Amino acid sequence: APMKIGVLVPLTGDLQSYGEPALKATQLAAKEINAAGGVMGEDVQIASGDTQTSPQPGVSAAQKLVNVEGVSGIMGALSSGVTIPVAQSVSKPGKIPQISSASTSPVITSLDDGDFLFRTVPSDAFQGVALSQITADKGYKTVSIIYINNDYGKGLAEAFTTAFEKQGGKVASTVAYEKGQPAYRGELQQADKGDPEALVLIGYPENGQTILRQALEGGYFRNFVFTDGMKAPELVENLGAEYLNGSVGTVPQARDDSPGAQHFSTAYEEAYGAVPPKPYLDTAYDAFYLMALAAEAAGSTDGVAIRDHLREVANPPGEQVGPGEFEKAVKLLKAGKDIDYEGASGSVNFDENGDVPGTFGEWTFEDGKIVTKRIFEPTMPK
Amino acid sequence: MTDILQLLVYGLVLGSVLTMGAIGVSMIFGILRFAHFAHGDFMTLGAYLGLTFISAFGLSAWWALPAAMVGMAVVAVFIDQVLYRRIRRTQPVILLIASFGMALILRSLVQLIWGSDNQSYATGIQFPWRLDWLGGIRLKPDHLWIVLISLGLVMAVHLFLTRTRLGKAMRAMSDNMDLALVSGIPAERVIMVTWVIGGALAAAAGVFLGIDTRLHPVMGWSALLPVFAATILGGIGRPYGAIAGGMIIGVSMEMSTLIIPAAYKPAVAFAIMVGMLILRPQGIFKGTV
Amino acid sequence: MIQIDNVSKTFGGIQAVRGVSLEVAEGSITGLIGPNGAGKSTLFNMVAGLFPPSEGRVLLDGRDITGLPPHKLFHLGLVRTFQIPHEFSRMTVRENLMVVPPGQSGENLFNAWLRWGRVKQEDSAVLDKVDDVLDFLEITHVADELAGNLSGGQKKLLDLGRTMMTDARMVLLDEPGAGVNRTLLGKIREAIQRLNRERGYTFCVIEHDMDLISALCDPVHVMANGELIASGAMTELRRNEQVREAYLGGGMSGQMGENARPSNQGDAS
Amino acid sequence: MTSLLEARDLYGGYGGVDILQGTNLRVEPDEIVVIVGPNGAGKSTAMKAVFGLLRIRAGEVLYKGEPITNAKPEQMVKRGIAYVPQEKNVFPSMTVRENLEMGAYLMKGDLSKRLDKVYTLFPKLAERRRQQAGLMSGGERQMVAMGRALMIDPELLMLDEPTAGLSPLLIDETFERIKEINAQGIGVLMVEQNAKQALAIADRGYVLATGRNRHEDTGPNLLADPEVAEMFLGG
Amino acid sequence: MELTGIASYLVSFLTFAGVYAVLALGLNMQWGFTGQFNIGIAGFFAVGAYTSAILTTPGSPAYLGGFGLPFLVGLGGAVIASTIIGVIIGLITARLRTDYLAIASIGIAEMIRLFIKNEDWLSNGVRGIAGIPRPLQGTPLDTPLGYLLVVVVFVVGVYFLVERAYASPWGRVLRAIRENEPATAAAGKDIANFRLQAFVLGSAIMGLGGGLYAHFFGFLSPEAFRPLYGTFIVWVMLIAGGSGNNRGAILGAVVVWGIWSVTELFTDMLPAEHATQGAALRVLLIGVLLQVILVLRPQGLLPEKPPRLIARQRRSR
Ligand SMILES: Nc1ncnc2c1ncn2[C@@H]1O[C@H](COP(=O)(O)OP(=O)(O)OP(=O)(O)O)[C@@H](O)[C@H]1O
Ligand SMILES: Nc1ncnc2c1ncn2[C@@H]1O[C@H](COP(=O)(O)OP(=O)(O)OP(=O)(O)O)[C@@H](O)[C@H]1O
Ligand SMILES: [Mg+2]
Ligand SMILES: [Mg+2]
Repeated sequence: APMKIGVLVPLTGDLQSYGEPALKATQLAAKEINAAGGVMGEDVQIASGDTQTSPQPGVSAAQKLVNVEGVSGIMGALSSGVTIPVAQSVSKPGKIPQISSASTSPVITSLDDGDFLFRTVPSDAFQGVALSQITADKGYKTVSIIYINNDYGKGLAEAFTTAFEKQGGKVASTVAYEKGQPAYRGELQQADKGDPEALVLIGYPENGQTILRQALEGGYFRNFVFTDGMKAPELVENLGAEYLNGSVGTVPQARDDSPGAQHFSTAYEEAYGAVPPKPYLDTAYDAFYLMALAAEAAGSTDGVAIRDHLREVANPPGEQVGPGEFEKAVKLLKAGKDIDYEGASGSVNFDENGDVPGTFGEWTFEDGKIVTKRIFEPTMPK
Repeated sequence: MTDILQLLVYGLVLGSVLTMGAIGVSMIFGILRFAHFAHGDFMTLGAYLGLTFISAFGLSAWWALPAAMVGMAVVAVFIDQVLYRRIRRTQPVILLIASFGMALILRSLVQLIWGSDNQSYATGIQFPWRLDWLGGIRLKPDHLWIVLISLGLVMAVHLFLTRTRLGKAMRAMSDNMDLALVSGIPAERVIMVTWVIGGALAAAAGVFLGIDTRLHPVMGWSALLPVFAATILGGIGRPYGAIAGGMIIGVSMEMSTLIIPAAYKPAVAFAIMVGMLILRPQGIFKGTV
Repeated sequence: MIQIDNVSKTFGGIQAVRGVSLEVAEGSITGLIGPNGAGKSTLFNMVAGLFPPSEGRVLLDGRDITGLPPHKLFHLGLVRTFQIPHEFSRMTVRENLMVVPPGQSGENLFNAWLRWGRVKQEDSAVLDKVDDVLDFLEITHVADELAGNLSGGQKKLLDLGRTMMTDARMVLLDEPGAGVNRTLLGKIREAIQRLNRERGYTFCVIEHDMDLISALCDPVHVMANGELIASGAMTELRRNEQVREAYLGGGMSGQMGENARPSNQGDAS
Repeated sequence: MTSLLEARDLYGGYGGVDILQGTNLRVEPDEIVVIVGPNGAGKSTAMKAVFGLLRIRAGEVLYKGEPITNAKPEQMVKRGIAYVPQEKNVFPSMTVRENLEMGAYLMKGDLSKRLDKVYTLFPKLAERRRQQAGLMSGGERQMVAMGRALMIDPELLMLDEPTAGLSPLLIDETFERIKEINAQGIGVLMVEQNAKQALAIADRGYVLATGRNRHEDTGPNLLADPEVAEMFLGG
Repeated sequence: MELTGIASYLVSFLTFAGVYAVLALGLNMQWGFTGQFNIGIAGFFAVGAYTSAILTTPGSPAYLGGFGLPFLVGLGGAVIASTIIGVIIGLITARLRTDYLAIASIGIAEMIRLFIKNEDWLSNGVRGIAGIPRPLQGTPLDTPLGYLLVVVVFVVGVYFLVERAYASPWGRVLRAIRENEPATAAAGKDIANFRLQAFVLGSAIMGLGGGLYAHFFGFLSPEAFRPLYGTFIVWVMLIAGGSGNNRGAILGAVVVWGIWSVTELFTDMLPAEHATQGAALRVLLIGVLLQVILVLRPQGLLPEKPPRLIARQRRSR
């Protein structure tokens, strides 16, 4: 039977705007793999499931993918609040490998998942350090944090604070925000206390835009430091380029000069038009690719077999293969050689917890465009 | 002190938005006896209609406002005719659940038509005036307009309800629908007018919210619970109470961050509401008997 | 049995009852009449615990019951009907009556779960009683109807039926006759008399039908404008100028209404 | 001369079985017609059916010779028919005055004349014009209800138990008023349990039982009929 | 035991529906029987789920507990905790009228959710509690089917208790209260007491549902208890199924969750490029189907009918 991979992303609900590009990225991977002859000679198929950004329908959709669609592996989900219950009540008991492309919660590292849960995105613990680094590089000594009150926001805010204080910086105030509020001026007023030079805004554009607008209008802040969640072009469109110039942000990102990253962006552009500067596309692509490679290596679409071969194809040693090189990879595998996938998002080497280390990009707004300034590996300050 | 004044200003802006929603909820509850859960999505749709008028005809947001209000009034009447009218004679809770389904429908329509990303009416930021004579608080022209227009709309509704026969007929219907029929009150027309007002004000709330923040398919749904809180606070079925309710909820939500962690902000509206219900169950102004 | 001691009630600006004192003697059928809005129902509601009086006390068998809630009064043997029928709309007529009997062990959840047999048995006794009441009120044919679907008069009967479901000692009837067919009303009158005679129920009846009042009640109290203006046997009251003016109407005597239309007098009897 | 109102062979009910089983009613101009009968006979149902509040399944209703079967209540009011239901016949949270105004909703122009007329008929209402109707005593509500119906200056007044709960004085008065109203050329169709008094002022009466006409005669004749008296009027 | 794909999907589907059926039965007790308009189901649901999770997970320094206690103890704790919360809220809101109770209850539920979300010491806050054990661990029944059986046992048990309660004189008093409070009081019933009993019992059942949910999912975060999936869907189930009818509540849970899940199969037929629109279309379809049920069967699929008289058949008249 042809291999089927489930793609479990939010297509409705709060995070829907991340679901669509992630789904497209996996479709791109499938297209390329099939053009290269498919997995074990047959076209790999995608079955998509909508998590609605909530655990109950998320788990239900995952059940459907596994039991009705008969998928051999699941790519997803995006938010940790959905990824974890899916792992615990679907993947682990169903013995199906699951690779999340966006769940950055540190909880996942130590989760008892029977080794069926992987991710192609680094834990927030690392991004916090990266964030602190670029903040310090900008010369800010005192900043305030406003973060979205969920595991993502909280994890990053804590990791950042630890790192930034070690670096000699000062966090004037830390404010959690609830999503969906019509106004955030009270929060801003709180954050404004203690003369911060910049605002570290950890959140999503859905409400982040409101916060930005009200921060600017109210004269609370002019300088911002963002995380991956706020890397959204619509901010420029809606707020005006001049106000965002000079603000910086981090994002888990591969070195874009790497052949993998370049291949991905060209191929994506060809298929769907310009790559939206949103995070977690390349990670979704890689997750899908790895799943297919592992099946090819295992010579089977059985979940356990695929899981057992994931590290083999992802990690060194072995000959490096990258995006767009499926045919080559198959040949190598057929020849009994070991391979090491170097993905669009980086080297994607799974450790014993299924985590990947990572590199981060520093991005900034320049004349209404989001541009990547550099790609670096964060180092924890002493 | 300036802090407090500043937050008070913001609270009034938020309060205006909530008031626009709450008057509609209150009137619909008064006449049709159910909590209209699609009202938040009425606000959303109204805001997006405004967006369409802005981009299609190049109107400014303020001119799109009346257009959106008219559009939403039509939509509201349409929805009532195709759906609510058919189940009006059943229990109110059926209508409530139906309105909940309608909320889902509207939200997914907005998403299908306009997509799910953030949008806004105008690019750029409007910087506020600094009022030095008022402790240096900042006041944005948009905010001033929002509050003033809300006031105007509230006055209009007030005059309509107290001065016109149709307005009084609305109260009669909310009291005793059967007897209203028997008295020759054209019930269907009154209901239609209720939806016209409710829909138009919801659109105003949506457009105000859009001007003040951004457009998003769940923008209205998120504001629904505070709107209900405002309705309750003012006393169900009491449109004037809704004004006080809206302002109190708006101001206290904005001010709450002074004393409690911001993460608990949404609870403020509820806490006030629950406290209110326990101490004075009829609302500030006695709700209908 | 009941002693109303200088009771008053004000609603906002309206003084509905002003300093009324009266007594309902054990075993009597006491009437309470008076023009519309005189405060009769208000007085009843205070005795029955629907709301407390603004001033004054109510005693039952010498015990102060002022402000006790209705369910407690019920267990002291005090039951009432409502002027505007209060039926349980989406329950059948039969169920409406089955609710009433006190001390049903099935009203305790644990009995309902664990002692089903006993609950069943009790219910069947209740049912017998219900059937008797239904028969008596001539509404057996609608026993399985939802009470909300009854006609106006049927609802009044049902309300009355509820008071017959219990061993009350003191029954307050608020206009049992309004809207009830006169033939049936005659039977209700007999039932009241029988309950009074045979079971010793005490009644206090508000009613505007003078036929019923004069056939049934002694003594009768008259209220007007929130005050008690007269008390006594009906025959005396008919001669009381104040009562006639306030309530009975100018030329009335004997069978009500007939003097008002002398031309029809012959036909009516 | 055509009858003011004529209902022929009405069949209808509340969904399930027909409550009305071929009911016939007729009101001539200037007539007072009274319907009596046991509780649950279908009297109120017949009134509701005539007034368009209930679907008539078979049969027809004519008003001044024109068919009005199943017309909307609004139409009825416009044609000059006023109806006072048996239960829930006031707007509880509105004041007495507002209740009356609602009665005249379809009337254009100045209401004060009409209001005055009702106030003279029921002085108590003038006194209480600002009170909420829901807080009034049972009898007071009946007055409000009647007053509301009279606000349109009807040609046909349909009353469902107008004297239920009224004091004897007011019952007399009410019947007096009804006679007065009738004397002004308004036809009256009413359901009454105060059968003796009602039939006494009636031109004609119907006895209804289980949805069918059982007797029809002049008021005095029905009163005199021993069977009717025994079965329906309380002896 | 091996199950084919469809069968195991069905197993999981039914487990879901079963958990929701428990919630719907709890709501039926409050709304269907007594007329208490509780739209704060999510609050009791969450309290039950978290209590059971804290009691049964292995110890953690991050949050209160866990105590590593057995499954049944966890469920017992869930019931007790939600009972306690039910008593408190029931007493606070005792005097409130229907519509007011509704709004107060949703407010309280949101406050509970925010509390769970922000008080890390208790619930691990936004990070949630992971690794909640399934029952029957170490037995051959530690499978999805095994858990379905556990859920079914509880649904049947709750159904039995609730149905008995409904048919008993106790249930009769509740329905009387629903219809007319003053008259019920005049009939000697302590309405406040009965109302409280019904509210608390309903809350306890919801707490039980929460416990079953926690052990089914293995992971809890405050996100699961937002109003849409914590409260409204349960209302939709009860109303569509037939409020006042316990079988209706169960049927409603199955049908509505069915609609929620099965619509996905339809939109899957759209080409993959349109997946996003497909998802929105699906929500649209859910909304429309819901309206169709309401318009065609406003009393629900199984309308309330007065319970059969529990006593012997009355003599024929
Ligand atoms: N809740 C209330 N609020 C304000 N006024 C009230 C209230 N209840 C009764 N009243 C007023 O108190 C007065 C007495 O009312 P009550 O119902 O006791 O009269 P009644 O003697 O029973 O008259 P009827 O024979 O017409 O039933 C009336 O004028 C009524 O309007
Ligand atoms: N809304 C309703 N739904 C179903 N059945 C009803 C409804 N209203 C009345 N009925 C039934 O119709 C029959 C006739 O009722 P109707 O109200 O016409 O009686 P009525 O003659 O006016 O009696 P009464 O003198 O007691 O007012 C009764 O048996 C009653 O149960
Ligand atoms: Mg009275
Ligand atoms: Mg009748």
